[in-house]
Amino acid sequence: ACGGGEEAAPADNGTDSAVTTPAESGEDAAGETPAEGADSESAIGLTEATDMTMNPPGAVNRTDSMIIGTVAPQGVFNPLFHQTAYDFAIDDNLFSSLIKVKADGTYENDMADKIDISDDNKTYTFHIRDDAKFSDGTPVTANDYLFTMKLYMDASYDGQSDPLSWNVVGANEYNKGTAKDISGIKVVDDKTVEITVSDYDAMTQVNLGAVAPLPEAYYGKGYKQGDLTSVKQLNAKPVGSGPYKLKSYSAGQEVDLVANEHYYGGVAKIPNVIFKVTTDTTNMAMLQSGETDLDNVTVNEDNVEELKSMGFLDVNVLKNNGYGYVAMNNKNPLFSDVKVRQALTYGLNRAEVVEAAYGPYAEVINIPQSDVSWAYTADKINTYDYNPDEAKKLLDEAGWTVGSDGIREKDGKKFEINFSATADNPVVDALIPIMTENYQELGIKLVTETLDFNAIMEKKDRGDYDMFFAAWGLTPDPDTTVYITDGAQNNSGYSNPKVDELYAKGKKELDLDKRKEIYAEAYQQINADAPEILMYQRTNMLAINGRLDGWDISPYKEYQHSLSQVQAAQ
Amino acid sequence: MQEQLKIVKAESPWKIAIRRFARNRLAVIGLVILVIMSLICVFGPLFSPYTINETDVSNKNQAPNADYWLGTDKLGRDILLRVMLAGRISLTVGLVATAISVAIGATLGAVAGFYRKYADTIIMRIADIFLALPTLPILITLGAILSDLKVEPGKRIYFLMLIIGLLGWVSLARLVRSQILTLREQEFMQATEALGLRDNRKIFRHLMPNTIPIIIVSATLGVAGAIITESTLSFLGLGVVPPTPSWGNMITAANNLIDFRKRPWLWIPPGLCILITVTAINLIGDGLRDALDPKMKNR
Amino acid sequence: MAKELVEFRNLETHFKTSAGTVKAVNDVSFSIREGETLCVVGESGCGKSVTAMSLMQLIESPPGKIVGGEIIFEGKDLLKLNKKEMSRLRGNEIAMIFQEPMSSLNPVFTIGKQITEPLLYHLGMSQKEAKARAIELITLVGIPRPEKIFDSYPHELSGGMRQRIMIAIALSCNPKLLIADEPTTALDVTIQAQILDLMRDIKSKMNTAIMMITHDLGVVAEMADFVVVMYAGKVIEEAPVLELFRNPQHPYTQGLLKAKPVINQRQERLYSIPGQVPNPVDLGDNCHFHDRCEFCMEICKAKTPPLRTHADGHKTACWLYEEEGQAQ
Amino acid sequence: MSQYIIRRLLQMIPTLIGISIIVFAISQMVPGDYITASQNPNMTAERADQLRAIYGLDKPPVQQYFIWVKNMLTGNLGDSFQHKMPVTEVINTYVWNSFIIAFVTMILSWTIAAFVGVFSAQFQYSFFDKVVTLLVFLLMSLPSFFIGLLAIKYIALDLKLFPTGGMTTAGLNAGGFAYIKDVVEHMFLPVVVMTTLTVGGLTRYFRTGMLEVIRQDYIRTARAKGLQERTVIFKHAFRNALLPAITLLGFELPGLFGGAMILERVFAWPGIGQIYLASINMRDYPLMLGFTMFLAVLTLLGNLISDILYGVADPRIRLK
Amino acid sequence: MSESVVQLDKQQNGAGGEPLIQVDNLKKYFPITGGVFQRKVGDVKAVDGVSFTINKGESFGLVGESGCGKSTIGRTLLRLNDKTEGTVTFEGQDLHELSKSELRKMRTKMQIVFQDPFSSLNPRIKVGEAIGEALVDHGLVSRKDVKQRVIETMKICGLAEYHYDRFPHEFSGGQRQRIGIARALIMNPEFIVADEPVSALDVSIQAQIINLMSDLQREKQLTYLFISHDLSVVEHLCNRVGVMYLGTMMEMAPTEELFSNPLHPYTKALMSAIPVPDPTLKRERIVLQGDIPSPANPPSGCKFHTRCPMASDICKQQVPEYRNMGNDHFVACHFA
Ligand SMILES: Nc1ncnc2c1ncn2[C@@H]1O[C@H](COP(=O)(O)OP(=O)(O)OP(=O)(O)O)[C@@H](O)[C@H]1O
Ligand SMILES: Nc1ncnc2c1ncn2[C@@H]1O[C@H](COP(=O)(O)OP(=O)(O)OP(=O)(O)O)[C@@H](O)[C@H]1O
Ligand SMILES: [Mg+2]
Ligand SMILES: [Mg+2]
Repeated sequence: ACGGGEEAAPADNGTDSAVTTPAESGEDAAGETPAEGADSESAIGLTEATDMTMNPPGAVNRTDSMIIGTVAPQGVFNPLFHQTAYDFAIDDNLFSSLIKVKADGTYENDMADKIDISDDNKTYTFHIRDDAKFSDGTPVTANDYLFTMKLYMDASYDGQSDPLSWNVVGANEYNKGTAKDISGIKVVDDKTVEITVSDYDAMTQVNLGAVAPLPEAYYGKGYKQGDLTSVKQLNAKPVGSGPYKLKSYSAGQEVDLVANEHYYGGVAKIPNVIFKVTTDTTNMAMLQSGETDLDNVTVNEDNVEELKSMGFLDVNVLKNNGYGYVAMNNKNPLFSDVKVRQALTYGLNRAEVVEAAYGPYAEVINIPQSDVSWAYTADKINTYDYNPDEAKKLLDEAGWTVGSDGIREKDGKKFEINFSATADNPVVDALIPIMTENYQELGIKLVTETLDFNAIMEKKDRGDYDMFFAAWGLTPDPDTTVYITDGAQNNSGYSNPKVDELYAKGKKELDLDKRKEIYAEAYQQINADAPEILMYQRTNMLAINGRLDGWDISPYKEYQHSLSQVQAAQ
Repeated sequence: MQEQLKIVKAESPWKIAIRRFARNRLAVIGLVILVIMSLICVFGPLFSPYTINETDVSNKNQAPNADYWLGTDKLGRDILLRVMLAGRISLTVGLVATAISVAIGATLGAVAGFYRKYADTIIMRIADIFLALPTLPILITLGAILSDLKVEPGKRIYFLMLIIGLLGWVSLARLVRSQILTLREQEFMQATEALGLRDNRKIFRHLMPNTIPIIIVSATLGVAGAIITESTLSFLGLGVVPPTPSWGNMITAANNLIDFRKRPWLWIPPGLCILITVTAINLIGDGLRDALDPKMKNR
Repeated sequence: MAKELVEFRNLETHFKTSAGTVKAVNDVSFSIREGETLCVVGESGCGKSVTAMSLMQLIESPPGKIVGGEIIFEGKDLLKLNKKEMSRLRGNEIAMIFQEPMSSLNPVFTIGKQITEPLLYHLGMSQKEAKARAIELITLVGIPRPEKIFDSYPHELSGGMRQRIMIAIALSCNPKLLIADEPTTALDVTIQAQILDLMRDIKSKMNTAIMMITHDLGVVAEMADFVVVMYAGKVIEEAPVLELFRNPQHPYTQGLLKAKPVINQRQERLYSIPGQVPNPVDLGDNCHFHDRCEFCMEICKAKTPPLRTHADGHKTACWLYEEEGQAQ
Repeated sequence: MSQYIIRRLLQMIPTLIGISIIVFAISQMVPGDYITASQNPNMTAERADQLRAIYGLDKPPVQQYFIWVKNMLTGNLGDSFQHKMPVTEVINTYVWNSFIIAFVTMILSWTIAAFVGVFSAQFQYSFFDKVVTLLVFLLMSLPSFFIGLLAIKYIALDLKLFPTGGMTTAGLNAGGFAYIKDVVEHMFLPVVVMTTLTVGGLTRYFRTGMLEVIRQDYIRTARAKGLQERTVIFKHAFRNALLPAITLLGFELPGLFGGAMILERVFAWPGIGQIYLASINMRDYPLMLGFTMFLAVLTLLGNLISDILYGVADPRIRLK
Repeated sequence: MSESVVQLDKQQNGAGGEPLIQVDNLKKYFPITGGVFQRKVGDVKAVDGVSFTINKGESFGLVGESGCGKSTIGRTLLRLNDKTEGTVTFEGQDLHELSKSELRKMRTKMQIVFQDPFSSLNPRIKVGEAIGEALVDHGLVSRKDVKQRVIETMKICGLAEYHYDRFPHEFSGGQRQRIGIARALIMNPEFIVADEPVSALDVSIQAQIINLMSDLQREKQLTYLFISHDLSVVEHLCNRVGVMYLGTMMEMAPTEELFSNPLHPYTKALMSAIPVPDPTLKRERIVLQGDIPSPANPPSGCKFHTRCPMASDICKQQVPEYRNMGNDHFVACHFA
């Protein structure tokens, strides 16, 4: 979990789970809110443009193109290697894969028109559409898929994915160089490929299907097993099968795309798309002047109001796919007692922190899942509303008694917590003073510090911390290693065999309804154990010029997935 | 008056400088401003009805009014109180850090310029290294180390001052050195050699006073720089910890166009405080320079 | 008699110091005629340089200030000229050789550059002409290897060489008035003689007037047409050179002439005027020389003696030659 | 002199070795590495180890250091982890964008500072001097991004005189003069802001330098030559006041190529500053170390140049 | 104030006997540089093989053409410059071999009065301090007594107490020169290099200073190297005089001997050029012909031959031997 901003960390080609974020500056600045904060429901969602006459002429006249404001891409235009969400958004339009995400977080077929899964769930046969072509006009073949998988399995592959974890048969041998081919991938014919895995889970189909085939004829020219240099050299000159192709790229400035006339999904309605680099200081101004048609803007009441007042913008406030939390080191004797953890959750006025930091644009959460996910549940979930009395009671029960100086102590040890957080973050700004005060009331001394994000993460990895604040990004699938014993992302040392069991089961289960139940139970367990103090789920804001229609946007399906369907009014 | 020599009490050059300084109206004004600012920052909060951890979201972002003279911030905290508390930090950091870098920079620069050869080579190469080192990674590392050593956050401010001081000496050292390089070739330095004066007297009494003007400029710029640098360092665990305010982080908190436009009370007070401090220090500096400048007697 | 070129009328130049006002030049009047060499002599610190600097209007202000009087140059009061008019005169019509040659040359420019500057500026010469002329000037003042010196920096020259460079600069534009503040102190006698010849030469060819400040009575004797003796900011005696040497009237002048060691007349001790120059701050209204004067009278302590003509062209400010003094 | 230069160039070798060791050591001590910093979700420990092996991060630090140095000597700074391309290419892509504004800024700010500083000195304590002083301090009292915001608000948004950010107009397919014009327009704001920020301090240095000089005897001589006040001040006095300026000029060399981290971000200028910052935050060591060494070399050269220039500006200085 | 100087018995200021300073074949070349990289293109041979001895209690006069290297000798003698070649022995010790701290101790014994009084004063240090600081720095006088000492010395040198707190730029040229003299005298040195110490002084003060110098010499066995252009002063003060031309010693003799019987043509020319303070008297002057040669490229043979009225072929080819003509009269001329 985490990484340079939730936006900055791309979910691994559509799969996988959570991303911890140094809830960083991208999301900062709290809003001015009416004290009631009651209208939170109305704050989230789409507000349509009210007065298209105010649309600046620059934007109105731009009928055959749209300009998208973005944080600077790094120019890695290859789905194997891209690192940032901004490259990712562009690559999504340059390359297409066998399946794609839907607005509700589930997947549908894209370049594959059929997927066969064997009964043991270990063999997957993808049937590639007949009309699937690369932008140079050559057809996409099963061989290209195989070639792409070889690149993934190559020993020098250093991209974001962990292809060996897909358990493709023969992948390890290829990786080690002991085999020239991946035995588990069989090219049945030009358009059919069959993949065998040694072990499966709910994500296997997504992992394999989200691969975007690269044309072997183009990328394979200089490739030798064990050395991807020649492939990387083509990062700036991509050839893919997406709705657009790259026209030009000038680093740090803009990326120009032009419609791919060979796109199997139909030629994009707006032929030119320009990704233009903006920053949080300039993005609103550029939307206003019509220099951009679409941009992400930090959510807060000032900004929302400002954008709405422009009249010609559709303002989408979408739930962010992630949540903020205060981690407690469960291995630390201070927090090993569940009563203490619960007490600390009860004893913190989370609502006030969230209100101060985000106003109506974030909500307190009690399970580690987005409320728009299919896996979400509110059933039998304790909301831990602020209750200092309850907290004190729990602490007393846990044996922490108030000492002469007002600080609780147990076995001669004072209750003192070292708390680390990243700075320049609206939540931290509000959290630290409120938390200090709240815990003081409980008789707990909080020692706070602000640190570089990586420094906190290193403390986390060493287990040398009491408490820190961070955020997780979520992927569409609820599977995660955050709460399983010794999970890759289990920061806190939390361990509950029941939870382990449930996650293992959920991962293997392919039936959605059954999975729902499994995860609901897991969330109830976690909720009761309070391994961390869950804080909030915030929102993102996307402002789009009202002249553009045809979007299909949700927290799971980002704007870039519907670019080719969008059309300009008139 | 022939016989009896009047024994005039020897007045040290500093005393004379102070006397002249006192006659420099602007310099005195600068000093008075600085003292008043410090007093307000030290004692002002004692009279404030609010406390530092007190947040009151229902009162957030209020414009200056009878209850909150300078308005409130986005957590509903009293800006006036925060500005005063911030002053304690920022003034100390600005002054101490600058004092450190000036002391190191001026001394090393003078020594390098005076001795040249090995001393120059060694000091200037160290300076080169200091200049060439990337500060950010170092600061991140130091922040992490302090955190690992569990240095109390309140005490990190001392490290902070030291660090800002240590990072700032190089340019002054080179500036001073360049001046010393010409000064040392002048005949009055041959005269000191002929008199067999000790090196430290040559350096500190003869050469340094001639570099005072540049030191003063550097110091004035340094104070402002240190105050603002502090705010960036707290991000790395080196500076102050929120909710403790500093002028720098109060301004940085208002880093968007809307705050800038709609809520000037968030940034004008701390900005103004820095401005006043810097101006006061410059007035003092100018006064000091004039006091030490033989040709500026009667201004 | 030739026309008056410069006339100082009641010039007063003061310096403000922490101790008080130094009246460095205190009511000084005298004049220089065209083509005449006027020597100013006097006690060190009596205001000779300041008088000259006042004429050039190069008194550093603050702390110095010309507080009164007029300096008439060719009928115009220099003190009333604006900056531009004054700078057109300087270097061109009035040139000055400063007393301290080392600090008066800009350390970062080559000698050549500093000599050619006025040539380029006032005479509108081309770079090449100016260089040729500069080299000529350097040779003229008796410095060897003029081409090399042209490219040298001041610190590479000996004291005497720098002084000669200053002389070369001053002579470069053939000024109407040359102010020479101790121009030959750092020069050996052969070169001094050469320079003095040079000055005399220019004087006769161009009818240049020279105001020469010097301590060397030999030089005075050789060069001067007219001598002004100053003491503590005031002119105390002025006379044609022969008259002055033959018949010095003021006791100070007499003392000066006595103090000079003369070659081949070795004495055990040199004569020196006893006592000290008075503190220039808040000088009283009296004869400033009174406490060193062997003829001091009551009136000397009480009243300033007027500068009055006693013989042909010979003025003295001393009560000894006044009726009031005689009376005592 | 040439001997001095050669010796100084030779001295650069140990200095650079020292810098490389320290910088490398720091990179080892900074918490986290590229693997942890990129925070790949669900990265297994095995995958992390694989990546570390690919990047050579698993080797002992000393060995890593020597590999790095060895490559560097052959002109190979390695591949950027983030950009997946050679570091030299990354630098080359962005550094010129930074250079162009830094260069224009330098020219502007030095010219302005020289004039303003000189006039402030000449008319010390005049109204002009006081206004300039106050203005300089005003600019010093606000962080740079703030000045940037101010410029965007008033010049770009309200007056609409210049574009708010970026380096070119999106989708502009112009070449030649139109392109240059477009870039110049986009440059305007960042250059103005950077100039206002640098000009203040410089002005102070020029002012003090001049104050020292204008009372010297040789200035009197220059006046006595009848030179115009302008010549006296700008030629005779100025040259003598140059030493601090030369020192500062030496610092400008790395500055020209170093990029301005904060302002590039504010103005969405595609410069190296942001890229460098990101390389630090992402622990992209090849890029971070490579660029640091690049700047280090420039720093050393800059200081060497200023040391040489001292002697040119003031012939009395003898460096040994 | 001159009364305060004690007059001792009028012992002839003769050579005391034992040598205090021995200069042997001293050379000092300054590099001439050219081009952008300031490469060395030659040497200015400012001092080119000069030898002489100064005895304790003696004053040795050094005269010669301006730029002939007198000040350079003075400075190199005191190791304010590095030498190029030769040795300088002071009280039996080679000054150029001393360590820094030894040299520093030695400094109290030898002082210099600089030719240019203004530039040898630090503009930011008040003259009172400038005069007294070395006393304090060497621990010769306690900090609180120093002011009194300084004021005494200033008075002896014709400065007044009120000058104590002034800065150098507030003085007239002559006053500055006196500051320089006071600064040297206050140290009570054994040896003083006086580089044109009285050139900027009016004759009365000049007389006062010279009297003071000879009094001190008698009183304290002070030794002087007296560099001056004013031959009458040299004649008055010095026991022996050396005449230099273009970096070399041309003639050296006891004062009376030299002035009554100058042997070298250059010396004769010098003598004839002395201006006489009598406007009625016009003396016959030996005018030196020819260009003044450059110390970077001195003429062959006798350096003076280009301007010598008596020069013949031998002078162009052969360097004249520096010979003792009896009476301690040394001269380097083929025709002496
Ligand atoms: N800047 C100044 N501030 C204060 N006093 C000054 C200043 N400049 C000169 N004086 C005083 O003015 C008086 C006259 O000085 P001036 O230089 O004219 O003397 P002078 O006659 O040229 O003497 P000398 O022959 O020694 O050069 C001196 O007493 C000197 O101390
Ligand atoms: N730093 C230097 N660099 C180059 N040449 C120098 C330097 N100092 C002195 N010289 C040269 O050395 C020669 C002797 O200089 P020096 O100052 O000893 O002469 P001097 O005999 O004292 O003359 P003066 O009587 O004019 O003072 C001169 O030709 C001068 O140009
Ligand atoms: Mg004078
Ligand atoms: Mg000399």
